[in-house]
Amino acid sequence: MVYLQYFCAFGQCFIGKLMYTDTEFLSATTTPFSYFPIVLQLIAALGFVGITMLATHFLGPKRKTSDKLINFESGIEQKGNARQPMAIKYFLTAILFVLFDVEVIFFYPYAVNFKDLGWDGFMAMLMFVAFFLCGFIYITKKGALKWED
Amino acid sequence: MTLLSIDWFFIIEKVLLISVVLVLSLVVAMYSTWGERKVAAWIQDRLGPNRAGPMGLLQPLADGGKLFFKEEIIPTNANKFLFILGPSIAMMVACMTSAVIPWGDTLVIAGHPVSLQVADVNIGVLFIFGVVSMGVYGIMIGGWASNNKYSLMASVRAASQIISYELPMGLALIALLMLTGTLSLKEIVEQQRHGLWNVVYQPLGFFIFLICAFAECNRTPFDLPEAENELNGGYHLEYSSMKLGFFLFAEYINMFISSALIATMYFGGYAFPYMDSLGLNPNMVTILGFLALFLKTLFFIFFFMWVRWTIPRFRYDQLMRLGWKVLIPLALANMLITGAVILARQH
Amino acid sequence: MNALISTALSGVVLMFVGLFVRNKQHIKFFAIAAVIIAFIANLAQYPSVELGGYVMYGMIEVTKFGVLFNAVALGATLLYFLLSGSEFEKVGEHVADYFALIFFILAGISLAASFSNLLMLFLAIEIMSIPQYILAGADKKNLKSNEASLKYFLMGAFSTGILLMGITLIYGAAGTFNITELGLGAESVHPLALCGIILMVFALSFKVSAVPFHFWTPDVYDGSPTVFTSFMSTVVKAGGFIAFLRMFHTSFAGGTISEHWTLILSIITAATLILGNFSAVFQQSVKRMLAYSSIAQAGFMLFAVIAMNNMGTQGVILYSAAYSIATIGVFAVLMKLKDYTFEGFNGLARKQPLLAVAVTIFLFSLAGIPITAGFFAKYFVLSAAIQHGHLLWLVILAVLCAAISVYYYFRVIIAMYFKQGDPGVENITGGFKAALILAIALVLVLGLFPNLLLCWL
Amino acid sequence: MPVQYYIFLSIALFCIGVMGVLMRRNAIIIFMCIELMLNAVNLLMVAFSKMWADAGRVDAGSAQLFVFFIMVVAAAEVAVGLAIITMVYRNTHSVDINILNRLKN
Amino acid sequence: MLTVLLILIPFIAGLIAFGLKGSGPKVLGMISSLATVVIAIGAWGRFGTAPDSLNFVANWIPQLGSQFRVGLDGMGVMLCLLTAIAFLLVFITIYNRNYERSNSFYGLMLLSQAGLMGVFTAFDALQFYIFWELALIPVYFLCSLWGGEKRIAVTFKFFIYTFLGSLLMLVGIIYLYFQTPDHSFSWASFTSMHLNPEDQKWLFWLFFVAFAIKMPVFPFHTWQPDTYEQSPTPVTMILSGVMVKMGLFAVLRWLLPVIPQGAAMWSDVAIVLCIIGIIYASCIAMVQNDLKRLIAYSSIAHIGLMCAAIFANNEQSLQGVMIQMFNHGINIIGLWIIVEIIQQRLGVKNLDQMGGMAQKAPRMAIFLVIISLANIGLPLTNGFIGEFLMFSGLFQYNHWFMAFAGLGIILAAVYTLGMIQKIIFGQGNTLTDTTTDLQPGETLALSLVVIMILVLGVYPKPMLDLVSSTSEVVNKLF
Repeated sequence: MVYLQYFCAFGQCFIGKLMYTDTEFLSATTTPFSYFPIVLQLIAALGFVGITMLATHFLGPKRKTSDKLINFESGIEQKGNARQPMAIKYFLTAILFVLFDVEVIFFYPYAVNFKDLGWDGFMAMLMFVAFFLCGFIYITKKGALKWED
Repeated sequence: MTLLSIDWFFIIEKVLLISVVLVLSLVVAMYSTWGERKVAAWIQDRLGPNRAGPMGLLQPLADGGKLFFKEEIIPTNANKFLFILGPSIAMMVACMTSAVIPWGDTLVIAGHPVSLQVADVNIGVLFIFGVVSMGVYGIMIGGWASNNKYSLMASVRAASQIISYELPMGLALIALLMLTGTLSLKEIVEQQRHGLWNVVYQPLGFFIFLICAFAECNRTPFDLPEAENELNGGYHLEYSSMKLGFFLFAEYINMFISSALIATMYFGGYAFPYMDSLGLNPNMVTILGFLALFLKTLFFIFFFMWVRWTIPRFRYDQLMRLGWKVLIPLALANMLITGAVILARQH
Repeated sequence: MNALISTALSGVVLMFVGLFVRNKQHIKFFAIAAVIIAFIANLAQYPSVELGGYVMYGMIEVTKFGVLFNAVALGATLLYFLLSGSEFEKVGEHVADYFALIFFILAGISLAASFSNLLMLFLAIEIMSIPQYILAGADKKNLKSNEASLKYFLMGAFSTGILLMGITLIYGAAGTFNITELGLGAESVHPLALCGIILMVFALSFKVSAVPFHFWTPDVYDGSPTVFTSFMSTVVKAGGFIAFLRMFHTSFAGGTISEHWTLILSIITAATLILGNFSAVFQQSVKRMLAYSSIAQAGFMLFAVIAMNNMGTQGVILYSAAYSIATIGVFAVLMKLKDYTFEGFNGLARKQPLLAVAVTIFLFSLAGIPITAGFFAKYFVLSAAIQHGHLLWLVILAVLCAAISVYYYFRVIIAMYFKQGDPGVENITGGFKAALILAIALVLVLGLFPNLLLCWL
Repeated sequence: MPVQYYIFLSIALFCIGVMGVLMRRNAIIIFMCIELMLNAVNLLMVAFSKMWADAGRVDAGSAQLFVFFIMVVAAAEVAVGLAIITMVYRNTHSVDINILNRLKN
Repeated sequence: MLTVLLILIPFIAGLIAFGLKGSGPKVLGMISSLATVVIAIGAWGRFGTAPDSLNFVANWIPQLGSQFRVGLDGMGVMLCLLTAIAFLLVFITIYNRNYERSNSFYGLMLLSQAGLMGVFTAFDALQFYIFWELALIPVYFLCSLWGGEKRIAVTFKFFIYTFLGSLLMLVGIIYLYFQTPDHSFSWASFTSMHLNPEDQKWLFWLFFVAFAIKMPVFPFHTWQPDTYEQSPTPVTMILSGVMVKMGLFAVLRWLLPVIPQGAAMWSDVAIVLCIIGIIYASCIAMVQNDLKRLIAYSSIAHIGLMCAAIFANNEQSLQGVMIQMFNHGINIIGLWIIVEIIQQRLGVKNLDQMGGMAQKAPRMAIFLVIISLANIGLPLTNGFIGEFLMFSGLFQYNHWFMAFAGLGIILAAVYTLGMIQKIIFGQGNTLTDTTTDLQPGETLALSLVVIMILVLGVYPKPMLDLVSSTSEVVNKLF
């Protein structure tokens, strides 16, 4: 029942708001509408990319031969599928990135509020960095970052 | 008739601005190729392009036109959809980054204030981060879709490299954020306008950021993904026509945007010394500010090229070691020292 | 709180120990020492909470109950290390990492025992779960282990998503994450919260493998390396229950709506009991039987959650202790055998009388036969349900299921004592025997004097 | 924008995620669907945070904090999950969960 | 303290026995059982002079309000005595046997004795439950380890039956516990609380099913013949001589006084079940060829009668039941001793293969006849007085019930005499010709049985005095 109400409200708001995009919303930096220009730019970029892609598709000549459509392997005959498992190192790097990157995420709100938090916050962050370093040293020692072998 | 209450002026203004920015990016990118060759020639003591137009100035146009009219080849083994998606994403991302960079202060045209920033969002830095990290998808998808061993290898390398250098980049930025206390690029510039440039406070941070910017743009000495002597041209090996063009363009646009970003964040952006004490018309100041930013950006683009023709390419393990074992600890230390110093000065 | 800190730090320390210490025996000793330290640190906190818990930043509430449960979990882990610590080496190379992961799980458990904020609940459950995904797949070359790991991961992550949606919807309705302020058992509940609660109950049921959210359990327990199954199906499961219990007793109790939750949960309980027990009957492998039996035992522990009374709280502590010790013991012996089927136990009583006696006593405890800890465990949870007043049908059902459980537990005893055979048994060390005797003693002592544990509450 | 929009969007995303988990057979896609669920939750959480902040609750920021934790945990899950999927792929050369039925008796 | 000793001695002896070798366990068992007999007799003496000294209370689980509370009333003394004597008789009978792993055998026997003693002395419901279970487990192992061919399945069935029953009882106990005003498990609290009749209605069944399985009463009896048949005979002696009394005892101690209205409501149903059991078991016994099964069925019939008498709810019948518990225990043990002897001599259980034993083993034949007659309840044997009291109690309750139950007596006479005839009279065959007569140990055991039969048959007063106080209490509370 409540959802039905929500649905109606949704419908009303949808019609109302989208039609009525006011300058007030558009110029303020704190509302979702401050992203509106970004949407415009996205549309522009999409349009540019799409049109160019289409244009080149029709502009270029088309003389397809089977040899031409084979993957280039320095002139020797193609062997097997390219999509083989890669060295696990790359994968490990990716995973480590994910892990460390989210730790970096935590620095952002801290950095923005850093002056208000003062030394207490700094100490907490120091602890956090210590854990960060623990992980970092651990993976280093484990040889996760060794590419030489 | 609610439609009429839309602020058409605002929209037109933004559309114009966006078009200008995009065209500017493209033109700068195009002429970067020319610049690159000229700089290379200059460094290597040769002439560089000089046939098309005066000083070869029409060379980029010729190159662009050629790309448009080249045959479009999609290998049979490739995944067609992804094959097209890859360069598209790369280009899209390159075009999106410029949205939050403040190209200048506010112009006043016919009583309307016109900001020279497409969108002043309060999380500008995060936006750039978010969009830039999308770039790796373009490369990865492109490399994967080609179904070519070299391409795949290159794209995996590129992905690894880009994400690896994103960490120190983020950490370096955090030190900057501690200083500025805001994520809005506009405010960062405004702060520098009234004080010293951030590079003074953050030399190490700037240095780390710069190195990471090189890596993010796959520029030499970190251009492993397209190391032609190892990988026959890298992730865009199978590409031709404008799809190849997109990859190349994207790289140059990225270089441009990176330079602009470095200038904005560390070198005062559109601010230039004494800009508020010259006593000029505000619009004039704004235009001068834009020019200042443009000059700074051009300098960094030049710097990119200068480095390219000066420093040899890293080996992959050296690259990764530099990223993980040198830059990350350095950036962390930079962050902590910055924090401690700021707090100490506060009291 | 001490337990949380000490286990988390121990985990980190053990990771590094693995880097610098090559001898696997030494790593084991490190782990044992660490768990003892954590145990003592945890108990050291007891005097400060004896007169009432204290709250930290509205996130964690340290209570006597939490401290006691941590003591049980840490004690059971200690026993587990003593009994099965040397089995870690057989799984793979990274022994120290396995130990470290177990310590992280323990940190999650101690968080689960003392959260007072939904954020901490979420973190507790995740900290408990994620290391388990890794442990389940620790035997990297074994396809069964791989599958267990993948299945566990996908299911676990899925249930996490559901849990989070539940939490979010509840937050949307209540505006707070503090479990004491949610008041989900009140006279009327916001419709958003209704959906949230149901999602949450489902997700938590998932984590404690209650029917019908149990389907991952047998496969995962069967596929995982046995030494980790032993831990996962005991201490960790108890940790899940403690989270469930805290959530239910603090937020869902009191008020007319709470009866509906009780009803939902009692249906889940009934299903868990019936399915767990009946499926266990048909298993051929003891390991798999124990997996199903853990589902069945979960049914009993759910009583403590439903009942929402003091008896239930005591019951879940006792049940955790009894169930953990007994199951860890059975698994420890199982790991010494070559053949995990029932036939593998044939004639064990002749060949290794001590092992046979130990298994018998542990199984008695699991079946709930007096003078073993399991009896009082069952006693308390059944009492809790009877005290609740409206659950007598469930109690009778539980009793019938307990009788069924005797069937499959006794199959092992029958195999050991009454059948002829020559079971392949690995070398039994004196230390193992001593630990086994310790476990037997614990089971019997708790079976005679449950108040030794409960007097702390 | 009213919070209902966000509720509907999130629920829709969440349901897409759930259906994906239940219907797809490729481990990676299931995994992506799970991430979709988590992101739906994140979105909703932030929306609710805003809602309660507008309603005058001073502690509404805690929901945004929650989102951070969800992200972190999701990252941890990604790390573990991808590792597991890779491991399975290396052993079976497939990530189809249907062929993983060895444990069923 | 005497009461505690009754439990402790067999318990400790049992534990020690596991560690002994050779004939050690045998001797230990003998000593321990003799000691328990002496203590039981001592307790009897004390009961006359200072009954309170038999009670012992110690704190156990204060949180639950459960105490270690043992004590003896008349019925308790009598049953403890029966238990002690039964084990003594068993140990005497099997003294010459050599069991494989005899240490375990004796250990388990003694442990089961400890459990039984605990059941009969418990005055705390939780403790009662625990001993109830504990008495069962050693028996389970005894049957499964030393029993007949089908022992594993059969004893398993037996175990699950009784375990299920006792779990139901546990539910009942917990429920009652919450009803007691002082949250205590003590017998006094249980009997003094006021339960509403609605609750009593279903609580009765929780308890009755548990006890009925143990006794066993139709239709819960199906485990019994199989188990008796498959168990090693010494264990069967304990099962049928003492363990089934646990059920009767429990009804008298924990059902009637605690749930009086429930019992009153359902007593007709219970009695009807019992009578069906009597007639059904007797009929099967008549056509039974297997000696052990025959006696098993006869036991069902007898227990059925006792159970029916309990629910007849008057003092006479209660008194009758109580002394019959003792007497039936003695008689049936006597019978089983003879069965054990026959089985050991002949190696078969089929009655058709027997005959003419009177010539070969005259002493045994005499014993058999006396015990059988006692079992039927002939005057001047101990069986008579109990049966007489029960029948008169049942008669007071309802004529028809008495009439049907009386049918059981007649049928009992038929199959018992038939059995005697088949065993000791008629033509001997090659198998029976090899039989030898009783050995000294066996003679001693049987003599003890027969002496008790005769003495109690002629002079039952001490027994009646012993149980009268208890039956009064039960009747009053009922």
